[in-house]
Amino acid sequence: MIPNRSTLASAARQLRAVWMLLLVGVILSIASPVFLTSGNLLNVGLATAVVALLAIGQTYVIILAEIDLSVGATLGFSSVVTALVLRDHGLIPALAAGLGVGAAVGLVNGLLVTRTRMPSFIATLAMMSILAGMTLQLTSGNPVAITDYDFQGIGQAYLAGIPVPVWIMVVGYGLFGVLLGRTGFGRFVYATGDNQEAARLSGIRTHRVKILAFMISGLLAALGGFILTARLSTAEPTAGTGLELEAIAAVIIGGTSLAGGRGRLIGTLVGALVLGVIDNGMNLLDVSPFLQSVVKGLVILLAVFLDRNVDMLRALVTWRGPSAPSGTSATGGDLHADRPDPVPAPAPEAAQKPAGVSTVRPTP
Amino acid sequence: MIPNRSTLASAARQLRAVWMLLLVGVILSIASPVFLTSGNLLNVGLATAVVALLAIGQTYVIILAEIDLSVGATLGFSSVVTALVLRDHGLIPALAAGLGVGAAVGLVNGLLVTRTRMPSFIATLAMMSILAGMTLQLTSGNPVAITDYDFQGIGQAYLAGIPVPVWIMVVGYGLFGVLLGRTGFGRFVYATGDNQEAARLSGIRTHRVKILAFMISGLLAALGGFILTARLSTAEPTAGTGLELEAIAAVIIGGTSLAGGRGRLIGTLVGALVLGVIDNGMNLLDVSPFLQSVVKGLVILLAVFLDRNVDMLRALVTWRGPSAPSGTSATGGDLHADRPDPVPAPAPEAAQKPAGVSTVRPTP
Amino acid sequence: QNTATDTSAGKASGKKTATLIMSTLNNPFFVSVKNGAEAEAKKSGVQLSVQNANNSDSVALNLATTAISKQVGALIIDPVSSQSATSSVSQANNANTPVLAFDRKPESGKLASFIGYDAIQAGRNAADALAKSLNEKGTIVEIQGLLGTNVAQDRSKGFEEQIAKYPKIKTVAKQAADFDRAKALDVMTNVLQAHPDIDGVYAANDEMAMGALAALKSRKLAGKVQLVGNDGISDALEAVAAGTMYATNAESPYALGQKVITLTGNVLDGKTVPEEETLQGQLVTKENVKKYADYLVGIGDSADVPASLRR
Amino acid sequence: MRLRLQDVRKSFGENSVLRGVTFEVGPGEVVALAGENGAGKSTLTRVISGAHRPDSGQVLIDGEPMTFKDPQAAMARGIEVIYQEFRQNLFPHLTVAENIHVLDRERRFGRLLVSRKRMVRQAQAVLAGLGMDIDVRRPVGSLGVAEQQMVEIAKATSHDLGLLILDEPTAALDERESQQLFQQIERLRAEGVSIVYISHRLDEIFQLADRIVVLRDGQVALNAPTAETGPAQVVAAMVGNAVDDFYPKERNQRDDVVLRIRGAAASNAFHGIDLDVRAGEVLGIGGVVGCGRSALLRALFGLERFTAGTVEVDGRPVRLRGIPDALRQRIAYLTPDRGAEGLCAGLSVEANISLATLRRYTGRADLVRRAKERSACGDVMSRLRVRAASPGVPMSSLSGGNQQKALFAKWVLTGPRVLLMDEPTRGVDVGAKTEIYRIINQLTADGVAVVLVSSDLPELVAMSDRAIVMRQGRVVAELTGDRLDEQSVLEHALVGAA
Ligand SMILES: Nc1ncnc2c1ncn2[C@@H]1O[C@H](COP(=O)(O)OP(=O)(O)OP(=O)(O)O)[C@@H](O)[C@H]1O
Ligand SMILES: Nc1ncnc2c1ncn2[C@@H]1O[C@H](COP(=O)(O)OP(=O)(O)OP(=O)(O)O)[C@@H](O)[C@H]1O
Ligand SMILES: [Mg+2]
Ligand SMILES: [Mg+2]
Repeated sequence: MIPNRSTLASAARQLRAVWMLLLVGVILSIASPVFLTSGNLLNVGLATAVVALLAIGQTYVIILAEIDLSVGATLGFSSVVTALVLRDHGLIPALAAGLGVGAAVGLVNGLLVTRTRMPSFIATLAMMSILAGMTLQLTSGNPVAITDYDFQGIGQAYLAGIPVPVWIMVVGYGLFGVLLGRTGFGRFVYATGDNQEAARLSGIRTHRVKILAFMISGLLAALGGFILTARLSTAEPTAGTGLELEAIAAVIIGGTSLAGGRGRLIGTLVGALVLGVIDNGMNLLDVSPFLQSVVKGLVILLAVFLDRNVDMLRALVTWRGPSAPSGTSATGGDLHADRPDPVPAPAPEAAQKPAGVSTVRPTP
Repeated sequence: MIPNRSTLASAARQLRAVWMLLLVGVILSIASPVFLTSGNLLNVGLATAVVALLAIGQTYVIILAEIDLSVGATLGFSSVVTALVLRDHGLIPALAAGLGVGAAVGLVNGLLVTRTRMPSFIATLAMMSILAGMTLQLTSGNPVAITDYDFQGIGQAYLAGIPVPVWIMVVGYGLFGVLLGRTGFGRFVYATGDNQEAARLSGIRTHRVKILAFMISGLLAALGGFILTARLSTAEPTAGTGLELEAIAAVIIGGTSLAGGRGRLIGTLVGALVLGVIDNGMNLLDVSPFLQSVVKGLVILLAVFLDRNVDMLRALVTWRGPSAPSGTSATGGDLHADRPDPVPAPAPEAAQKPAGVSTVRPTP
Repeated sequence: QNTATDTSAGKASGKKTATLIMSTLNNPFFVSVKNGAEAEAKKSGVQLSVQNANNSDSVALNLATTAISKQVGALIIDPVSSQSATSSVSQANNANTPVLAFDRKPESGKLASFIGYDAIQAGRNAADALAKSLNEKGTIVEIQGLLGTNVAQDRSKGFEEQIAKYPKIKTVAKQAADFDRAKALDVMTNVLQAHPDIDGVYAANDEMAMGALAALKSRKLAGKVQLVGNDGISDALEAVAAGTMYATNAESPYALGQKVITLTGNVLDGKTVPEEETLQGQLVTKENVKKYADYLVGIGDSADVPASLRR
Repeated sequence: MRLRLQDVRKSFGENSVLRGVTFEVGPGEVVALAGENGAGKSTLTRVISGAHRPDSGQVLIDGEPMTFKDPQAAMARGIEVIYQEFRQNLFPHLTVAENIHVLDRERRFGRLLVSRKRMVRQAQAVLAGLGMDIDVRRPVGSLGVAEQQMVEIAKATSHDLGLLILDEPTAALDERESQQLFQQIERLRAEGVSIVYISHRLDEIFQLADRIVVLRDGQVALNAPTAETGPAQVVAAMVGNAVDDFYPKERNQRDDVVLRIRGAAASNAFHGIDLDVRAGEVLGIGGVVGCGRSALLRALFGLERFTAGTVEVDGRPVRLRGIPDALRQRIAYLTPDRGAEGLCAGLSVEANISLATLRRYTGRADLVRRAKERSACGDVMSRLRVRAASPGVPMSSLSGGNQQKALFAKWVLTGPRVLLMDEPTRGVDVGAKTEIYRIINQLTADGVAVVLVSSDLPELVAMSDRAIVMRQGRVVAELTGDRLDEQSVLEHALVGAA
């Protein structure tokens, strides 16, 4: 689905997060009889939908070697705007306003990052603070109730036995997966994230690509806000707080590199599901609430660690295996001059180790 | 003081955050008669001390092109450990335990980042989650009261009319400023952050440098915890939450680049003071609490924007100035091949603008 | 049916299970609720699972959904906000899972029972107490909780409505400190700089009151400036006893937790329970602090009583 | 296509890089552009491609003034550029096919979605045309440097072209691939494509170009048909005065063996290497891309593992498990990849030079004794003629040649016994090259054993006392004296290779 990997390697990469998901899944289905029931799995989907949607935009942004810390606050802000417009003007204007706000926030983020060359970390962090304040100001800190039946349906209705938010998530991943993996725009996203200067010299309008990616992130935050608001039947001014970190974690667990240029949307979905399944499983197993964040942290570490290790294994296989054309490849360090986090070359790592078995054996 | 800048350019760089501080300071001293009183300035110092200490370690880590999101949680965890040991075993063991915990957390972060090559963003994010859970688990969520008079002095006593936390902050900045700017270790930090591979090939044990930097970060989080705990006379399990973002903001406002290799500790101090002064000013002026986060976000944006703009100006001055060797320098893009965020080369920026005045004038 | 003391029977029937979803556990008040609930659950043989929504409406909803599909005997919610809790309640209603709520009442839905302290009333009580301590005149500072949360909004609302009834009392500053002790310390320190001669402080919870107290202490104003808080946490009781704090509107979280589980036990046993029970906070001042402490010890909550008041 | 530059000027701040450049390239003409480092060649390239806007002057295409706003507009007109730091123009994580078709110009007229199959097929066809056989589905980052360069060339030549600019394309190529590239250039020339060819290698220039243009300080110093000029004239135009000795090689060889390697092997990079390098000797290593010579150097510096064999330094067996081990044996290594492995671009020149020896200048409490550091750096900088405004300016402000000399200085300061050099003059202009050769002479005079890997055959032959040739990980020849010439190195390197 994504063009930047040879099929075998790409399968391996894709599988990694899936393995983690399967591992957690198998453990949970043994530990709890409820886990594998269809009802519970739908719960996981429902609980994951909002973070998963945020993580779509975040994937685009992170492949571009940027980050968007404002998505949680954007969600909160656009939710409140949606609810206020819904109350006074009806459904369609409300949806338009919500999406408009999301896109506008993304546009501002994108302009800040491209035009003023602020690091996106700080630009979107400041934006998060600004939006949180504006949300409170707009509502005086009070939630805005949602009574519109149709709107509630976005969060609460079922279609063919499956909750609408899950449908939205699936469609979102399908659509944006195709956009990222199959279209010219998607290609530009990878190229710009991989090597912005080269992309520019190849004629890609890299600023525009970045701005669009931030707008996608804002739009999907707004969409996530619809779902959350509809599920809760109320727009809470503090909704979304902290969700940016969940979304980023999902993206990274899904195998996307913070250094940019690499990643797949399907991985992000699996990453979001890993997080959702952990939460669900700990609740099912009644893990002490204090320990839950410990377990979650450990699972994240494990997931990313495995990801890196499979990388190493894969690298070894690629270097040694018969599939690699001999005499053509060189060390990772040589080739990724523009990348702080190259495909691993095992040797330099090993060389750094303070103590090691001598590899220069005396000749017999 | 720092080797990687010509003195003039470095003065300019240093001044930038200072300008921002002066700007905010002047506005506030006009708006509030209280602002410039010595008592109030000491309050600012007192309120800034903890974030400023966290920001020291963060500066080291960020110059190394890494990030430490766990400092807030480390502060909370080590505070609680300190308080528990203090209750049962007295002052010295408590201080030792607190610092030990901080250093140990830093060690684990450092090992995760160097040995498993996880991105520090996700490794320290997971660590944050783990530590938050452990803190709650350790205390069952209850604060631990501090009755030790000597320990309280760390936060509440005065020395020569100046609060002890302010002294600690000043001494901390002096000591770690010298370590970063004047010692071999400091030089290694800059070199490793600038180009890890080049540093490694020059014989620098870059992994060790990184691990030490994370340990410094952990140690200073513990020290910040002492101050916070002593000021409140209690160790709160949730103390420190969110402080990591404040500390990172201080570092970036202070002119340190997230891309690594560049930055000064004095800038970080000024950055922390900018944040402290904003908070203080908004309290003095009784700004609506809803709007405070909006104002703070805007000031952060402004500070970083100015920083970048002075950068552009400085770039122009440097290229034009007689101090620049003519015909010898090359483009930023060429030279920062290993850096996603190079010293700005103005020209490509301009070329990217979609519409602009044509600079290709027809010949007369 | 008489399984109130027979744990195993209750478990086997699958009926005496309950899930308690706390809005947060990052706060001693709620930790104490949990402690009270767990203690009572052990006593009454309810198999209780406690979850933490971490102040997030969506997490709370997800937790409720999971609990309902686990088919717990009863769902107990401590809503993150009264509005957002309605979804959880209606889900439980649809699944015929009895649902109890406490502390904040969900706006709609069918509850087996609700108990709680009245947050608006808490604000009012505190206003009255502060007014009384100031002889109904003077300048005061209000320190608000985490903006956008229900309690912060309600307590602030109650306080402001009530304090307005005292025309000679003037609020000179209103700042938020997020229910956080450290933040309250810095905010209060700053506010004192601008207004060094205030007469009273209202903090929306005792955590912030303790932060404010630390700021007052460093200006040697402790005991001179009247301080009123909410909740009645251990540190606050100690401060009240020491005379550095005027009063706290104590709402024993431990008792709340116990009460909730008692009701839950009754619901699980099929007994009828009151539809709504509003607990009143108790204004604790120097006069009655010892009595209140004794009461807490009496219900098994010595953890919330400072050592100095324990006997 | 006819390209005409009319009084093109461009400055960056006060630094005027192009100061009125005028020349013309006719259809089917190959114009070589030469000049010292920093003369403005690459800047000119960027002006033509639309990546930079000239301050004044015009770029005329077929007589029509062009006002390209960005590279895309130039590409639409059939202007393609292979930039100097070519790897900066590739996307290491994208596949070869995607790199070649990153813009996929046909897409916008056809379907919305990209057709991967078609893309792969086209890419294969393009590469086959270049005589290359690589799996186009591999990420470019996994290819060798030379293959990457060929991909870059394929990317540029896969469309209808009017003008092709190549900025030092052979810096990363070996002889064989260079010849392949030259064939392509001949083909394009025959098709009427105009070509601007930038190189520091005079032999290439004379082999390829119809006309030679020399840039000096942003102005045209020479513009003459190849037939009417000679290397001496070109060099004189470049540096402003005549250079009589490109390769001032001095013989300093002594008898004592400093580095002795026996039966060395490293996984599948090289095997059974036996080598002796004497004090004061320059041992050259020739071979084609992937022959294992770089890997050998890296292994000797502890960057890669030996899987068999012994290494002795000054007669003592040593274990090289990491860089610290190598440094302890006073082995120095000048990396071929200056940007990625050599420079700390943001640090001062001084800090870069003292980086490997910093411990000598630190005193109590690890404090750096700046005066001591400065005098040591000053010494070596003047010895090696590193030109910088001051030792405190950032490394990034130096020209490429001076950066390279500064990296030399870093290793000279360590007082090496063995100096391993991989492509020490890549991308360095003639003047700086000569200075680098003088540095090598200075070192051998001090008894340092030098191992020189270079793809620049004239350099390899002229600077080595003795050369070995490697092929597929083995030493296939040792050449000394009269037998050491370009022809024999080439033959041994290529014979038997695919
Ligand atoms: N760590 C490694 N593991 C496995 N194979 C390797 C490793 N390093 C290098 N090789 C292989 O060894 C061979 C020799 O590579 P080397 O870089 O030494 O070539 P080279 O002749 O110096 O080429 P160039 O002139 O391009 O630098 C290549 O086929 C390469 O793929
Ligand atoms: N974007 C830029 N900003 C400022 N100065 C620049 C920029 N690009 C190039 N320069 C300066 O222009 C001059 C010419 O550089 P250019 O890269 O054109 O040289 P060159 O002739 O290609 O040299 P080389 O042979 O080393 O590639 C140098 O002094 C360089 O520092
Ligand atoms: Mg050039
Ligand atoms: Mg090589």
